[in-house]
Amino acid sequence: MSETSLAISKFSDLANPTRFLALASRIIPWLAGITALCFIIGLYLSFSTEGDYQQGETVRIMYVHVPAAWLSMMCYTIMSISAIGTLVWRHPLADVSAKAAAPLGAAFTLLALVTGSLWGKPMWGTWWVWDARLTSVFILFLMYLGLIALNRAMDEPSKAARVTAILILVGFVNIPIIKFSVDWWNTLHQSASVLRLDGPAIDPEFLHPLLIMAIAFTLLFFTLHLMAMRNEIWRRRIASQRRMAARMASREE
Amino acid sequence: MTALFLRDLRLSIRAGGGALIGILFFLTVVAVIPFGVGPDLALLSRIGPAIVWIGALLAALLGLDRLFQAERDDGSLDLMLMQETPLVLTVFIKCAAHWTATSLPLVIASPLLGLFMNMNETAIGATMLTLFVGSPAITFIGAVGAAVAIALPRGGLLVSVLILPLTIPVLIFGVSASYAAVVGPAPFLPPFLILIALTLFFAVIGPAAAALALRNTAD
Amino acid sequence: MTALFLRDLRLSIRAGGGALIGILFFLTVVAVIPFGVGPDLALLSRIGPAIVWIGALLAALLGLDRLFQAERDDGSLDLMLMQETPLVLTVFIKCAAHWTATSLPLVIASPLLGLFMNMNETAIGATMLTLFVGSPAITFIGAVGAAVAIALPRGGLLVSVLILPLTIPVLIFGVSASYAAVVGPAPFLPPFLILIALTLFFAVIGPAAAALALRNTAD
Amino acid sequence: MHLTAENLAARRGEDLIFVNVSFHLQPGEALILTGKNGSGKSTLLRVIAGLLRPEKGSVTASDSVSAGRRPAAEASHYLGHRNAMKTELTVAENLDFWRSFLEPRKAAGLSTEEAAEAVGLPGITHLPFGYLSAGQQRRFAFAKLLVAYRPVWLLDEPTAALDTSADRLFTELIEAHRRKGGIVVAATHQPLGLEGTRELKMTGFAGVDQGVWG
Amino acid sequence: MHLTAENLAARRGEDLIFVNVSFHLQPGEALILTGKNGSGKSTLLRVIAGLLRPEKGSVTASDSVSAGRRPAAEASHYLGHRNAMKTELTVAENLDFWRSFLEPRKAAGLSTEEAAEAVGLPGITHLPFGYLSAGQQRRFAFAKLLVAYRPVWLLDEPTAALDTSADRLFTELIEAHRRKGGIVVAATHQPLGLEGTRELKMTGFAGVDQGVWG
Amino acid sequence: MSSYAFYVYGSYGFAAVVTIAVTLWTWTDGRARQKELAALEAAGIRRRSARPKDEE
Ligand code: HEM
Ligand SMILES: Nc1ncnc2c1ncn2[C@@H]1O[C@H](COP(=O)(O)OP(=O)(O)OP(=O)(O)O)[C@@H](O)[C@H]1O
Ligand SMILES: Nc1ncnc2c1ncn2[C@@H]1O[C@H](COP(=O)(O)OP(=O)(O)OP(=O)(O)O)[C@@H](O)[C@H]1O
Ligand SMILES: [Mg+2]
Ligand SMILES: [Mg+2]
Repeated sequence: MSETSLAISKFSDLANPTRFLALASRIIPWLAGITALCFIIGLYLSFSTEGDYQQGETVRIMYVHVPAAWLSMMCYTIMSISAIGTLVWRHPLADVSAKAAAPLGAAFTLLALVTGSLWGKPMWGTWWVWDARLTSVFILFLMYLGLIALNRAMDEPSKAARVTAILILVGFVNIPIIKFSVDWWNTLHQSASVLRLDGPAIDPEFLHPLLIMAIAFTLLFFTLHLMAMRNEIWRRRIASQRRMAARMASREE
Repeated sequence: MTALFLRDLRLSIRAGGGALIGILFFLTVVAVIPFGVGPDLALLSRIGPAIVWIGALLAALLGLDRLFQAERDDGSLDLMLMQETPLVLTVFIKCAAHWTATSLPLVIASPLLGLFMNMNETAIGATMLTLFVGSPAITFIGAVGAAVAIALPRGGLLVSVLILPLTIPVLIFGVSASYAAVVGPAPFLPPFLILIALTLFFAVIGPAAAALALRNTAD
Repeated sequence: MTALFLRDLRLSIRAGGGALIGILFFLTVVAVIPFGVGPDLALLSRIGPAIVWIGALLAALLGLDRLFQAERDDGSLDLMLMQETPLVLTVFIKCAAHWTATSLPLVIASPLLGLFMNMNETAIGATMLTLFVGSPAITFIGAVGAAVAIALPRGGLLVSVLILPLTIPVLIFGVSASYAAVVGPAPFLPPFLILIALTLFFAVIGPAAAALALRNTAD
Repeated sequence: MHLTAENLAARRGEDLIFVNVSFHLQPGEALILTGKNGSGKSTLLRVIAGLLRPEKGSVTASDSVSAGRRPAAEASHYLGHRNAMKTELTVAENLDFWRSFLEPRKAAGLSTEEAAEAVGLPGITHLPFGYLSAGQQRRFAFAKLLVAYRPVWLLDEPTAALDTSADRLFTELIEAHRRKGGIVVAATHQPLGLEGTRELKMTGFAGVDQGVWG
Repeated sequence: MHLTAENLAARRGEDLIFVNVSFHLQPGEALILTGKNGSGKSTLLRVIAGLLRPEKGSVTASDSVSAGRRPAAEASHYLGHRNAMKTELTVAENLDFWRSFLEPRKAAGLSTEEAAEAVGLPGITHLPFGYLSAGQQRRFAFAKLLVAYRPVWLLDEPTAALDTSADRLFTELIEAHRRKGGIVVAATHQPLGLEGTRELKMTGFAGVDQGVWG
Repeated sequence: MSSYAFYVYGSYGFAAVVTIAVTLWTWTDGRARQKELAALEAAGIRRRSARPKDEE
């Protein structure tokens, strides 16, 4: 008992909110800078490379669509890891991380959905089909919204975080479904050609801009996530100080 | 009375997001359907109006049974029964608030679902219109059930036997009006007018019956 | 533990009428679809298993959100949380009772619906079997939502939103197993085995997550 | 305000709980119902409040002895075992709702903050009702009687779950109400410390009534 | 049975309700919690019952001073503000359920009819629980403690809604439990009339804790 | 580019809108929080750890 509590206190020492804030304010400008740089290179590459002989110019949509789709899944994974942090170590920063990631995840999922639709119209001739990949991403989007709503519905932050964490973890079953839906059901959608065990099966001509854009989007995600976490910590600090002030005022009367 | 309307609305919204949740729920239901029937767009657009109506029915039923039960459990119902304001009016307002909080968002969201189900503009418009006109009837019918449920402590069975069959005509005329608007050959107006008549009928009968049941429950 | 099972069963039979609501809702769904699809019998029998599955899924949602809420409201949940018996077991038993009271009747009623939908004997048998095997998974998933619901002022829709997506795999394999049995060419066994696996998986995960949620929402 | 009960009899399930209960209360009078558990105190209060149909007899309220009579329910506040407040809403929202529901014309009631102060809990009306302790909840349930004016108060064990200071507070509020000409009917197990009250001792079970079947 | 609380602190919402509560109860001892409304009595009971996670500290029960300790919850009966009985079921069904749920091995508890007799209400166990008066409901909620044996009783205002004869009855039941070596922790506003009890006065609000965010 | 320009630019445009919106939202939220903190600071409410030692 005493040993675990010691470990927890050390762990939380390493990452207590105040330290986190100091660290974040040092990292964020650098991260933002690198993100911008990556976007410039990535955008340049994605418009200067050749079109595909089959898909023509529309292949350029890939450079936004695929990173957004990857991020929508990665974001959920990060939320799940945070959820474990909340439930197992009861670490307050994990609460904050999961809460801050949800809107970002929703945004990237929306991006994947819309760019996918925009790609689908010229390629498949329709904006939307109810195939397994597309629907499971749509479900992911709904789950993000549901989790945001759930977290908002409770006004005690730590309880809200714990309850939401449980559903985040249970909902994680959706991620493998998205990832492997193309293998399990034959669908219109492409099967994996970059993230596969036997190495990417894609022309380097497309791979390079794709990878750079993926890196750019990932960095953007981390920048925004850090900023949102910082905002959330501030928000809680403000709430706690307001309460303090109210108590002190009522004491002095 | 506005106070009651606002309170009930606020209570449903407190669940977090309120109207948005209703829409989200509806979206989820509709997103689940293709997994069952398969991705065949032609089929989907054909069963579209029926699915939208069933979704609306489900959304209205979820939570409807607690309409008066919650008031009874915390004692508020006692105070409502004691008032000079006619009980029918109170029931009517509660129904209106329930409809506004759960069914109205669905009506508003239904075009979006129509798009997902690959319905064309006419079908979407017709479904939205019939839903708007017909869904209050479901709430009013449900209110009778909710009132009877608290009148008979063990009346759960009776409620469902009474209520769900009554909603079937509403559903049938709603769905067939939507179809009439799209595929013909049957005209749109007759079922639509019947739907309106049903709603008006239940708007009178529902609260009156519910009020009667509530008066007789009190114990 | 049998005591808990029997009590819950008795409660739903006495007060809830849960089973009947479910069956009637189920019937309503099945009654309305033909209006959407039209009198095309071949089509009806084709989408039959899917409709039966979707109906069962939606019917299971009705009343599921009160699974723990009712226990919380009268204080019984407190006593259950204090016991030495693992909470997971308590949750499991409650799920089992709920399934017996609400989903089992649906399973039993499903052949009737199959007849309505003009399905042949194999299809009916396959649907009933998959429903029997798969529907517990829905209850177990729903239990997680019900446990989370007690932290919310009003559970209702939000819970369903969070729960429905998780039931999709169950729906997919349930429906595809039913189809496989009828039309082929895909074999029946693989999806059926996956369905069993899903039920077993959620029978472990669901009560565990629900117990975790109950422990964390107590106040 | 006069409250008159004539020949009341009430039934719970199949048993008659009381028969031949009559009383007449003048302005400022208080009637205390006592008796064992299950003796019919709550039943009588619910009959007066119009929530239970009496087996026989009637309860009426009138502005003066000669004036027109109307059902007592409409002139009464009823504070039952349950608090009639929503746990999801804040105290202020609850009280505001009851004020406008009970008294659409906004007449003689206190404001929410004043009522909260009167029951000794100022400054926490912004909390959700469900966050309060049992005694605090009971106090705010009582505050409901203050936000809208009704001449007759029907109180069912008003002081359950209250601490001693709140007991005194309630007694004073009730006395103030009586001084303004209000009538109080209260069921209680503990002496409320009111002055000059009348007492009605309920005895429970007044016989199985054979009814029409006998 | 020994009940030990060490350095308990608990939080409700964001406020600390109490800090540094420690006590050690020997077999047969009773601890009475007193204090104003909202001072934290129910909160402390719920912490002991394991229903609220303490902010700091722990509560344990052990068979003797040296024996292995276990969470107090498992050795305890908890009688809260709510009765934990289903109104749709009869009293007998309710009690039977709790007997077999709380004590699967059917050991030291009374039978349903004996328990009903002990709380002074024999012969009405066939009625649905919802048909009883407030005080009768409370008595049967108490009967739950008798149908299954637990050494520690945690009682939150056990005598709310009870008449005086039932008050005495409860006092005797509690005393009998103590004589058999049981421990009682009770929150109450009215003196329970127990002998040789210890008292813990709750004061409420032990400060806003800035927590990790400050 | 020709006929597909709409889809390509549409997706890039939408991506730009979404990312910029999210970034702006996060940033303005942060600014608002910082302002509130400053206001609290100005009102004399300070964090325990930020308080000078002699005050304790
Ligand atoms: C709304 C519609 C769409 C959605 C929701 C969607 C979703 C996704 C997701 C989640 C991934 C990541 C998969 C993984 O990492 O394994 C992905 C990758 C991909 N998508 Fe889409 N997609 C959509 C439409 C399209 C369309 C129309 C095309 C092109 C015809 C397309 C082409 C691709 C390609 C090439 C990949 C990369 C696969 C890889 O290399 O691993 N997608 N999409
Ligand atoms: N769920 C909750 N969330 C937040 N605060 C709460 C909650 N429940 C109680 N509180 C607060 O905690 C404090 C202590 O409440 P508690 O119920 O322990 O008081 P108590 O001593 O039992 O009072 P009473 O005599 O009225 O029963 C109160 O000020 C109350 O407002
Ligand atoms: N809903 C009901 N159906 C049938 N009988 C009932 C019902 N409610 C109460 N009773 C019976 O009516 C009798 C009177 O109950 P009542 O609630 O009036 O008692 P009371 O005097 O208020 O008791 P207490 O002091 O316990 O509150 C009791 O014997 C009870 O069993
Ligand atoms: Mg009573
Ligand atoms: Mg208390």
